Amino acid sequence: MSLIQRHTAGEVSPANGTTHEVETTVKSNTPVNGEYRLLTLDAPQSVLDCQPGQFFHILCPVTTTEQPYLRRPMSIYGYSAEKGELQFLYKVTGEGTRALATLAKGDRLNVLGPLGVGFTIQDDWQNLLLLARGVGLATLAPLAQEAQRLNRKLVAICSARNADVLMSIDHFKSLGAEVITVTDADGTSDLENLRAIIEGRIADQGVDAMYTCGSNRMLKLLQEIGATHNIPGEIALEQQMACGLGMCQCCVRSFNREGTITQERVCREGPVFGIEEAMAW
Amino acid sequence: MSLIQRHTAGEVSPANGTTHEVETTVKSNTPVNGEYRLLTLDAPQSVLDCQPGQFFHILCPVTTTEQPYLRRPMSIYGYSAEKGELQFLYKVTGEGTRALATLAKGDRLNVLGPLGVGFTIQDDWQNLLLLARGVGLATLAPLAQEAQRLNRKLVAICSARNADVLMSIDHFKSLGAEVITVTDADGTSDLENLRAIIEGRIADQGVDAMYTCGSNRMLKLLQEIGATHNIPGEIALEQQMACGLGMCQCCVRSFNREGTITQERVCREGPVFGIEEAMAW
Amino acid sequence: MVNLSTKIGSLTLANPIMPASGTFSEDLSEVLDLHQLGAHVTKTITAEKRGGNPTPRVCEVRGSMLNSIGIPSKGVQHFIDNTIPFYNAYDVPLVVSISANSADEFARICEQVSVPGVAAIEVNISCPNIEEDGKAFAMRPSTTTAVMEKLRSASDLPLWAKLSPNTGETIEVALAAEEAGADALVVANTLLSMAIDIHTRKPKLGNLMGGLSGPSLKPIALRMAYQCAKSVQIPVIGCGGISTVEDIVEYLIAGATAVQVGTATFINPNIMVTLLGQLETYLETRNIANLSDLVGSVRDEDAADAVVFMETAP
Amino acid sequence: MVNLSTKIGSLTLANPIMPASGTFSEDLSEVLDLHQLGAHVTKTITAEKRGGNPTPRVCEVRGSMLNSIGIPSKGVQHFIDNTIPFYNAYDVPLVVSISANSADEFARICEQVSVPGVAAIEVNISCPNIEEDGKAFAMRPSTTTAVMEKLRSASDLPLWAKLSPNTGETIEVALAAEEAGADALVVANTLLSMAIDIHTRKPKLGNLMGGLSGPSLKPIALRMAYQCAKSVQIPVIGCGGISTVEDIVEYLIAGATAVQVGTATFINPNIMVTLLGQLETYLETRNIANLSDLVGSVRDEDAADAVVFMETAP
Ligand SMILES: Cc1cc2nc3c(=O)[nH]c(=O)nc-3n(C[C@H](O)[C@H](O)[C@H](O)COP(=O)(O)OP(=O)(O)OC[C@H]3O[C@@H](n4cnc5c(N)ncnc54)[C@H](O)[C@@H]3O)c2cc1C
Ligand SMILES: Cc1cc2nc3c(=O)[nH]c(=O)nc-3n(C[C@H](O)[C@H](O)[C@H](O)COP(=O)(O)OP(=O)(O)OC[C@H]3O[C@@H](n4cnc5c(N)ncnc54)[C@H](O)[C@@H]3O)c2cc1C
Ligand SMILES: Cc1cc2nc3c(=O)[nH]c(=O)nc-3n(C[C@H](O)[C@H](O)[C@H](O)COP(=O)(O)O)c2cc1C
Ligand SMILES: Cc1cc2nc3c(=O)[nH]c(=O)nc-3n(C[C@H](O)[C@H](O)[C@H](O)COP(=O)(O)O)c2cc1C
Ligand code: FES
Ligand code: FES
Repeated sequence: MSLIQRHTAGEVSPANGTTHEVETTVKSNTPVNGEYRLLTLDAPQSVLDCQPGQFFHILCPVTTTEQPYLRRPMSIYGYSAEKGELQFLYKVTGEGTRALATLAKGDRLNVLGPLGVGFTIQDDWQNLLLLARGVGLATLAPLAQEAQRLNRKLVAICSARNADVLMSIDHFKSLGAEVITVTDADGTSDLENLRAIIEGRIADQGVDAMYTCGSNRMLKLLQEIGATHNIPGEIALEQQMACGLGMCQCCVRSFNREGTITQERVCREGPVFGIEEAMAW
Repeated sequence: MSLIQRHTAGEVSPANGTTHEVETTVKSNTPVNGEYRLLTLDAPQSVLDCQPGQFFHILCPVTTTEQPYLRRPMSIYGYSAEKGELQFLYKVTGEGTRALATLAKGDRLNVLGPLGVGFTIQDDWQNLLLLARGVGLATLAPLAQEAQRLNRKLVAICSARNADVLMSIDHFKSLGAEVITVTDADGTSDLENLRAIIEGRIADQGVDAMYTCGSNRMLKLLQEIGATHNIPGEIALEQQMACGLGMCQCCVRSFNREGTITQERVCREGPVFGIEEAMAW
Repeated sequence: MVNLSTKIGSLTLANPIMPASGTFSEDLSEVLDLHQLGAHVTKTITAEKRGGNPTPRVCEVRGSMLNSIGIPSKGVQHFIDNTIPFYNAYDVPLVVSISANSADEFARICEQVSVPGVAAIEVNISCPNIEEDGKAFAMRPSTTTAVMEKLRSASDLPLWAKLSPNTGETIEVALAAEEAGADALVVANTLLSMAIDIHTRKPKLGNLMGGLSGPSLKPIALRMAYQCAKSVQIPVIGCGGISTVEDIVEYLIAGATAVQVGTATFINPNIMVTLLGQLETYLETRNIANLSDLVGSVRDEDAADAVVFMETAP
Repeated sequence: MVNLSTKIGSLTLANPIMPASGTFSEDLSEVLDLHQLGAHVTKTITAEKRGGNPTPRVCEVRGSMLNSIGIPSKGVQHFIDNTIPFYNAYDVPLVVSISANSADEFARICEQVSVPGVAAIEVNISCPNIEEDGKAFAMRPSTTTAVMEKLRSASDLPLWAKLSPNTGETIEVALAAEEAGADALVVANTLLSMAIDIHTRKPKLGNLMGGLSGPSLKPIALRMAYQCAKSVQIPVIGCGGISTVEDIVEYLIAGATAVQVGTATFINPNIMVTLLGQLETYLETRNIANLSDLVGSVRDEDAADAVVFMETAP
């Protein structure tokens, strides 16, 4: 039985008709550490009615050396209708993100969004737990903002290779989240320690819902813990995308829905799915 | 009989092995009028041993809106080994030149050259006449520099739609050339007036050689005058180019060489050819 | 006011711009006003439910993309119950794309989708013919004839045959389709291609190979559209790499009476409507009163007899 | 120190990078040290003198180019007297590309260029066969067999058959060439394409259509190189759209034992030497001792049986 009531393919209407292809202006595009950059855009109101977990599909610039063609999906890291601002936290990996990294204040950037179905925070979920590593922080960060708005308790377990590349700790703290950091360097990021930390939270404060992003290891861990303690959870998934809108059917993943394997589009039925239905890959 | 001794396909060795693909740096790139821009590059010595009439093959930048692929041929407008400087005067027409127009001081630009066979000034040619219109000025301008260096007399007949788009008058004057301007607006640029001006020069001061560029009309005019008065002349021609080096054979034009029609590569045997052998198109 | 309407046989479209099959769905209505399109062309469906190909199903190549989606399909009944009613809310001709692995199956689904609310059927004959050697119907004139004849007897609706750029016999296949009763040709589908991830040494597509679409395909599909327009009497609908109004004008001049826009919609979801506005402006500023004045206006007199021998271009 | 040498049948090349026919000539020695290339491949010549096609002979398309040069040729004697001696000053294998309009003429010129100083003959069978229906020899297995058999008996030198991407029968043609005695396959030539100037409404090429080369061709030619390497035992030389070291590695992984670089040399005349340096660094940093360790190392196990059915990719 599905623990969380989710949209099914038939009744999806993501972004409530608020998806737009718009031109934005770069406010800043600054390195966060050696690998990650934070991009802040001046964006029109039409695209700022966002949900945590939704994403934008970004048309990266073309330069003499970098010529990305398809758009690149990026989770919303921050959004503020008041400030007219949209933020992305991205890792420079290939052609598209290298091109993004060349953007300077005042440059224009075409973005499409907000897209997809974001995270759920049900009314009776008071104690939230999120488990993030690497770029997953970008996806999970707005959940802290929403938790604060809804007056819920949030503990963020942030994992990284070492302390230098731990990101967004202050961001989470400023949004009232409790932060637990674990790193490979300290030997605190292994699965068994994570399990112990989470089990401890469940025993002490209680956990009503768990959120994570990306990794197979974390998915399996939270699936096990969730099944044992009957705690629902959600995961944001990634897949290669072309259209981002649900048209091309390239971004499917398999889900186990009450014993049947179905294929759902990450861009449309997702990117956020129930932890119990997601399948390790 | 060919009036000027020219290279034939077999014995060509243009640029004396001085052709290089080099990175240059933009010094300035300023509008000359509504249509033309002057690009000044900081260029290495290796490519500054130029002849008037030679050209460079330019790798235009790629931007989000302009994505030229092939190089673009551009006549050398100015070159100075002392200043380490190379100049191009170009008309913004299509994708490549629009991309060139985006270059700003400090940007890098890859150029290949110098290429092709330039103009000849034989030892006994004292009185030179050049007839230029539009972008032809870019090609013919360095001839004035060379004439000054060799201490020859040069009259430059500059033609344009109207006085606003007449270019390089001061440039020619500063190089000691006498300048005659004709414009469509004044009704002075028609062929018959040009013929009268040139015939007048021949009668008064004498003309030892005539140079022009590009247009069919001017080619025919100078062919007629040259044949009548037995005055040699040269013309710089254009053709679509891919390699610019003589490899692809795409840039051929037909020439009438002693009664036989031959095809020569504009990039390699040209771009400068004898006026008497060039064929109207 | 220019007249943008265009005729595809018995069908009149308000304008020549429509989506390409597989690059369009109901979902685009979130971004774009679907009323403005010349036609709605649906993703190819098959009779049976199908899962589609393994992921990754797309990858990027220099300035274009490859896909190998594999026609996942909810089956024809789901389509009739859900998709047709959705589009019938719009006053725009609905074109249904179908496919099958054998000529008989193909005819069957053709009959099944010949229902009210469908204006034309696009037959995607670029899929493998499993009764023969696995090559797509559209690879050869003989298999094209065979399948098109069965399709023709299965439906009275206009049939648009979608050709494949993988064939070496474009003109022969086009003539075969016309002869067997196609009402229009859609030129063309994607071109079989490959990309390998040099780090993992695995093919970038789960299915190993996939179809090239986007700007790289344009000069090839344009050549095919031109060859077809010169060879057949039925209308040709140009498709392949269109992303600017100049691209559309080029196809029209080459002889296409309408065009389909595919991959460009992935890059700019609004592009079909943007292009429509630009096309109108283009015609207006050049005092071209009717779109049809542009169609087939290519000035190829000089070179006309070279065409026959230009099977290859060394 | 990595071992960059590669074997094409009986011929060993110092490295796998050579120019593509028609994109290279003596003139490049002005810019580049020709000693550094794995082989020298000359522009296709024909027996008789030929003028070539009308201008414009090239045009640009999005990110690539079309050409229709048309094999202007000074004739075989001029070639033997001038071109062969020029290249013989270099200690680099010379590969001579030839063509003809009939199988017998083809065999004749093949014999004529089988002279000392020539290491291999590349047979450009992508040219029209005027004795048949004007389609290029390489369009069909039957015509490929016919011409290759005649060529085989005309020379003892290694014969490299250059395939065309215009065929719908890549694998069949490759097998026919191998069967008839080809020593290697060069995959591939340019793909028939078109571009129209929308202002003049004239085709952008004097010859109406021409061949696509450059990055747009890469995914197509790579797919063909892969298909050929899987199907034949003789070496495959990859050609089409190579402009980066990653492109070369991709072709090698797909199964090519060497590569030809064409259009990229027009963009960066130094590129072949640049790529050679980058390839060496690539192998070094990955501890790959021999180039041959890369060749054919594609990890296609998962999908291997999909290949057969992937004649098209809808
Ligand atoms: C819903 C969603 C949200 C994402 N949010 C973020 C984010 O907030 N911050 C961040 O740094 N990254 C995020 N990613 C991953 C990001 O999309 C890729 O890192 C990016 O596309 C890489 O592009 P590239 O050109 O730099 O790399 P390349 O490796 O050169 O990309 C080649 C192709 O693969 C695709 N691709 C590569 N990696 C991924 C991936 N992980 N998921 C999907 N497609 C991929 C690219 O889009 C492109 O089409 C997200 C992905 C998805 C699906
Ligand atoms: C030897 C030579 C010297 C030249 N010198 C100058 C100069 O000093 N200043 C100047 O403004 N222009 C000069 N030109 C013309 C210049 O090369 C073209 O204007 C330019 O290539 C146009 O490129 P584009 O992308 O802006 O235009 P587009 O029209 O978009 O170009 C499309 C294609 O056509 C080619 N092309 C277009 N016009 C010409 C042309 N007239 N000759 C050859 N190829 C062309 C381009 O190179 C490109 O490949 C010269 C041309 C040649 C052959
Ligand atoms: C993701 C994707 C899916 C496609 N699916 C189909 C399909 O189901 N049926 C079909 O006939 N063509 C399909 N095509 C091909 C397109 O309809 C079109 O012929 C091709 O993409 C070329 O046009 P373009 O370059 O404008 O995209 C698909 C193309 C893409 C990119
Ligand atoms: C201008 C030009 C001329 C060519 N001439 C020939 C030729 O004479 N013979 C031949 O077999 N291929 C010829 N080709 C094809 C190339 O050898 C090569 O197969 C093709 O360009 C694909 O490689 P590329 O994308 O690296 O250019 C020519 C290509 C170009 C661009
Ligand atoms: S990316 Fe096209 S359906 Fe998801
Ligand atoms: S441009 Fe290649 S030969 Fe002249």
